[in-house]
Amino acid sequence: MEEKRIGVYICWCGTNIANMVDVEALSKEMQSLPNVVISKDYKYMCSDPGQDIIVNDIKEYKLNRIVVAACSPRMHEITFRKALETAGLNPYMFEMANIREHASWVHTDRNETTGKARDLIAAAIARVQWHESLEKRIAGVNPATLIIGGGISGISAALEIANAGKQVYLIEKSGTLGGIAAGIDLTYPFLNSAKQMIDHKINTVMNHPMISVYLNAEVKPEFGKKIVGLVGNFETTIKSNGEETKLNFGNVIVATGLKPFDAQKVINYGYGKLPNVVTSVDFEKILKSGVIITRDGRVPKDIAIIHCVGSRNENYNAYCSRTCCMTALKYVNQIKSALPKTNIYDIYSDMRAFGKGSEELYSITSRKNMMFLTFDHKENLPQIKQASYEDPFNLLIEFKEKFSGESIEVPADMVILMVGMEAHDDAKQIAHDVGISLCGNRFFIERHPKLDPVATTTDGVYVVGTCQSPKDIPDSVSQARAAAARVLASILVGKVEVEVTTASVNEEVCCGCQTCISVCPYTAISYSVEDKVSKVNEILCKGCGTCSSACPTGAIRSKHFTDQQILSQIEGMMSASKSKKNLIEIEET
Amino acid sequence: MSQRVNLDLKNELFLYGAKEWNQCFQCGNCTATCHTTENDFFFPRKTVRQVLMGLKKSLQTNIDPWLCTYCGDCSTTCPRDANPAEMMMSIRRYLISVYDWTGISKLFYKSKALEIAVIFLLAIAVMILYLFFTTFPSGDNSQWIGPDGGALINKIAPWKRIHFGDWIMAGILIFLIITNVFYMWYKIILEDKSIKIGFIDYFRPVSALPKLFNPEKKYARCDEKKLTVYWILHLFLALSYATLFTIIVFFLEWFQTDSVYPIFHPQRLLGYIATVGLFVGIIYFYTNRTIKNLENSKYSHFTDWTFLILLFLTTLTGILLHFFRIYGMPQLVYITYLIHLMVLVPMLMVEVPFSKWSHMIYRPFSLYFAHLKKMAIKKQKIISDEYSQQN
Amino acid sequence: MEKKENGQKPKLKLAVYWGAACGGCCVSVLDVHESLFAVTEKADFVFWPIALDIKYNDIKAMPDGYIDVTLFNGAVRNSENEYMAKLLRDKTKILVAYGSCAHMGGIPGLANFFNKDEIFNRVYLTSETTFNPEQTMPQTEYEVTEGKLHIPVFFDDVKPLNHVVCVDYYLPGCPPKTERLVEVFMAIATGAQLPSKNSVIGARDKAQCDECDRKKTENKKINKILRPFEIVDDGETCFLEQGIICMGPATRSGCGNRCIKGNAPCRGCYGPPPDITDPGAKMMSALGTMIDSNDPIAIKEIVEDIADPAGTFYRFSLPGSILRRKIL
Amino acid sequence: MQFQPVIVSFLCNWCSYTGADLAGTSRMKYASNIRIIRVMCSGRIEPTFVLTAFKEGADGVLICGCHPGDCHYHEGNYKCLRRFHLLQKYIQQMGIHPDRLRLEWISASEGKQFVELADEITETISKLGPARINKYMEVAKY
Repeated sequence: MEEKRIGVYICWCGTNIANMVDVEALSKEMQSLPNVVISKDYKYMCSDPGQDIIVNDIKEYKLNRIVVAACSPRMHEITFRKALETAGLNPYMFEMANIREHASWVHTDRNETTGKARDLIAAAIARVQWHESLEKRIAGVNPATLIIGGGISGISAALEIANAGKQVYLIEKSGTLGGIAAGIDLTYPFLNSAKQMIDHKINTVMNHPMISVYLNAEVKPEFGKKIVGLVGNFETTIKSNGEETKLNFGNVIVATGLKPFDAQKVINYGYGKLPNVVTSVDFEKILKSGVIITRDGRVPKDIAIIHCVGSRNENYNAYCSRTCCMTALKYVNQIKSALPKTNIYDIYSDMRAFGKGSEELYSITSRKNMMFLTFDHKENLPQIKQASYEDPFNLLIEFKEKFSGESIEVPADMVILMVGMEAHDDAKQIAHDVGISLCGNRFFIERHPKLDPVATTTDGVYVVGTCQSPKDIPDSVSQARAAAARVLASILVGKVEVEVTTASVNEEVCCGCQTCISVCPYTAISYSVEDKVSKVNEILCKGCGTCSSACPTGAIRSKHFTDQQILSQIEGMMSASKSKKNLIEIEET
Repeated sequence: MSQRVNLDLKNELFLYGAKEWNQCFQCGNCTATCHTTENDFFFPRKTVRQVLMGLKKSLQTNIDPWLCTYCGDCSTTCPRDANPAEMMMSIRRYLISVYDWTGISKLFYKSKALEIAVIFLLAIAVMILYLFFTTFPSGDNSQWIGPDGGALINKIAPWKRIHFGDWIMAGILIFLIITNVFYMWYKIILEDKSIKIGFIDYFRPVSALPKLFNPEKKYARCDEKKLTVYWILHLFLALSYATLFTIIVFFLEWFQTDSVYPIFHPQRLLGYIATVGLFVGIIYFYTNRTIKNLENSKYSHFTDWTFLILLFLTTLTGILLHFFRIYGMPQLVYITYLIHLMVLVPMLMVEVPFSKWSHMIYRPFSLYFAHLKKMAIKKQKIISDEYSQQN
Repeated sequence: MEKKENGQKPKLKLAVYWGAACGGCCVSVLDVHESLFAVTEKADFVFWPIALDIKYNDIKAMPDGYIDVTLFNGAVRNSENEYMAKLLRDKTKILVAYGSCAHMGGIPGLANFFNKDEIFNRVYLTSETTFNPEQTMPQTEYEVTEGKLHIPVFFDDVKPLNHVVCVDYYLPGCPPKTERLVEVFMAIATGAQLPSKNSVIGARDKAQCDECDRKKTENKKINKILRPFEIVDDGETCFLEQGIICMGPATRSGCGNRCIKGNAPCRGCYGPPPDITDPGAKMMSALGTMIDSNDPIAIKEIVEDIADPAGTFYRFSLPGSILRRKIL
Repeated sequence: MQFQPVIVSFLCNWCSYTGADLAGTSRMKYASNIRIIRVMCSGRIEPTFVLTAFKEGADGVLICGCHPGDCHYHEGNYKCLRRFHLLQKYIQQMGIHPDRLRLEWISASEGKQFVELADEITETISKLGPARINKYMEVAKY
């Protein structure tokens, strides 16, 4: 066992950490810990000069283990590992103490925070003692890509990849491509026909040599899980129109799209009971049919549009669906051009006109002869009633107008409910199948809300379009193409680093009790009868470590998260806070 | 009781001058900048909203437009150029037509032609009466000229006869005005079920009367410094107008004399000051409306012009008449007097009850009513507070 | 037998001592049967309370490191055990913690669920069979005509040997399998290469299952935890798969599956395989994974079937485990 | 100076640790008693860790994983759940108050929930007072 020489580096992160943590004092203090050769603090460790400090010290002081106390490892672990590599040290001889997200940013008392930071750093130092160098493993990337969902996002991504000459498997649950966008008549803000746009794309996809489309397709579960493998080498079996096909692919793009909010949930609006209350989805159909008439075949004299149906309301969905406002204005324009005499009442909460051409659309529409009314989207929503027989109109909407405070009634022959977007009911299942996670609103979580909105926490799986968050067509398309670019890039590189922190079996100790086998979600562990021991397939293993904690003999070690490492992390952590703690208890007793 | 929205109201208001009605997105900027806004009066925003939503009832019982001084700050600061100030002006025109139970004013506002036609008809009617009741100074001039060189105007058009006509006209006008004001009171006070005003309450604001009857004062609060000039001139004009009106309607005998008094005689002096007041006012407002330098003169409804023009002509003929008289030119006196009446009468008959002029009555009364309302609201507050304190 | 040639080689000096023990370990030493001759040929017993009459002072008189090998069995329960442990440590070259009690505390270690007072109270006052009207309690000092009597101090908790002295080797088992003892002894006697200090000898690194010839599959799903008497064991399926808690997977082999061959689940007297500090914790972890439910309530119910987890998973290892005693 | 408990918490990398990070990036504030140790999955957490934490002087131990069904590794959190109940029973037998060991689900988006949890737990354990387990456990090292 070679001598352990640890270098400790504490980051100020400008003032982010230094304000709440006495960085200098800590770096002095850490100097005294066992095996710590050098301990420094610096304004920005992640900056190039910061990394250079580490690189040089490794060379100068022959350091073989590095601890950096800075931000979250989810942020910069990779950065510093690279630094270690450049210095010729194995990247896994590194441990990070998160004293920003978990200390300086979340606490208010400087002493306490410093104390906590001390514990965390001490823990990291104690842990890094037991780190071992792990060798990178490289796997090839299968150039094919699986795209789940044949909506506008899926199609766009498919074409992007296929046009680059790479195979695409496009699977669609329904019988046709195009998704929601195909059901739209005109698109806002420029009122172009969606049909022209989509049909063309669909045809290209259907006839594209590099795209194989599977309609009415579903993925068949294997070992309870539908898509097995990992970035670069996934595999699955899909069932399309009865026949099964086995697919191998390197990347997955999830473009499962959205589900319109079920307006029946809002009782006030009587959708489903009152025939002339229609959702935006229904109205698109009416528009496509070419003639705007009520269910009872009359030309509507008054049309009311109600916004935020199922959106921005705790009882339904708290979030904003982003597209409804502009769609409503689109309707106003379409109705006005079809039936100039018809009165239009736009009952909204806030007009959200972001994005190119939208504000313009709003101001143009607001000049039209129509009425904007506001309602409180949180409580006492409008009440839609059947009008009495003598009334010349069909429906009556009663509510308290927010701006004027007047309680008013709006006559209408037809009411259009602008329903919001929801995640699919089987979103959770899909997430499970491809191994990604859902946010509170059951949309898929991207890797980073700002810096990485396309990738997910599972390498090789990308989310695009409305399954990630409510979006309009341009946003969906650009996200889809961004994903395509990412996929092509990974194909171009041709190889991926495979999870190194896998589990491994110490066959000297393994007694073959086979407890571990059924534990593994990736079927990476198998029992070899001749050796009478379990063996781990390191390609399939994703390193969750559940097996090693299930192993009663301690034969399975999950690399980089060994018992030894974690236990000493705990001990290190406590030993730092012990002294303080005892003192307190003495005071008490 | 919930009111039904109505898209047509704003289209109707279009005829009264409102244009950019659909621009407003209720940011409330106007209310923020408005100097007249008080706790219980959120205007112009509230009023604009009523128009947009077509809440006829609320609008007709709304008093706010009358409290607006048209300083124009709201329009200059409106982010959507919805021009609330002009909206308020239009609503005032609308309200004038609402308060006018005869419905004539509505017709006038809606059709230029009709108004002009009526004006001409009245003019002709006046001419006929005039020709019938007066005598043309024919033959020897000397018999038409008095000892001190002035034309014997009472020989041409005896003041008694004119005065008689005046009284008839005044009678009609006063009747119309009073009935309209009553209708206004009905709309603003009675139809507003939210407040209760006891008989005695009507006499409480007497203390505040001077304040009430000088709406002009409010201009002082506006940012636009020009407006101080504006309201001084407007006040001058208004007073001059009032003076001359009273003189000719009630003291014609004293005013229309054969003998020419020295220049500093109150009759002449008063006449001159008033005339100057009118003249300066007219010119000032005319130029304003043409060069549109002030917010409140940017937009002119044709009724604004008719009033100005008629007033101008009246004044002009008045002046000529005066000089022809004192310099003893009976024939010219005869003719100018005729023209003078032919302009004056239609002006009064059309403008006073049915159009622009009537704001001279409604403004003060609105302030009075507003004061009553405020008091009533305060009273209710006190009561409700006590109530809530009790339990 | 070729050892005979080097007759001049001095005989090993052998000592066996018992702390808090049942005596089974000593008996297991006696169980060497014939091979006793092979032993005595190479060694003299210099100290063995149950077999020879030798006084503590004789040991005291010995020079340090005089004894070659001491087999210390039993846990450390009182001052006398501790004193002797320290004394023997000084006098011995190779101190072997012999048997589960010395290794990890063993059965006596279960006393760590109580403290001295509770135990005395139970033993001298409240137990059903006690008749103690004067409520006499053991005293550490007692005056008699001959003089002052000293009785060892009873500690609050039981300690394994390595909590009071430095131990060279551990020879686990309750009792250790005699064959193992002989092997170890012979190894020492013949001066064969011994494993690194502080390690377990006389047992294999692999766990029980490796030797266990019951049928084991990956299908270790437990819907109900049973105790051996609750089912008829088919004698061939893995106990765990039958829902019986068997410490086998977390226990070194070397005993030759004594219990399992006797159709009783392993209780873990041989202690954990290398790299494991706490067999009980490991076994809990493993067993937890086997529970076949994702519903908290159902899981609770299944867990409730384990009447006494601590006693089950730490039957032989409580004092040597992470939480070495109950917090009172 | 009143008693400041030390609470060792094991967070899974994908949900809970990210959630805790979110709390940080959104500058929410909570009691500084939580000491976070990152593991890839709550399924990796074994009794040994928890017991060691107690032995080393932790006044409480918090385990956080993804919500049931959301586990990044599909089932790990269930494994954790099962072990947890067994462990709960054991530590109670060893005289440790059940409230000192907690298992909670925190998703990547639940920074706020994590903050509330941290404060709530700190309060609970402060009420319980110091665990003093390490006192009992001290033994001479030979």
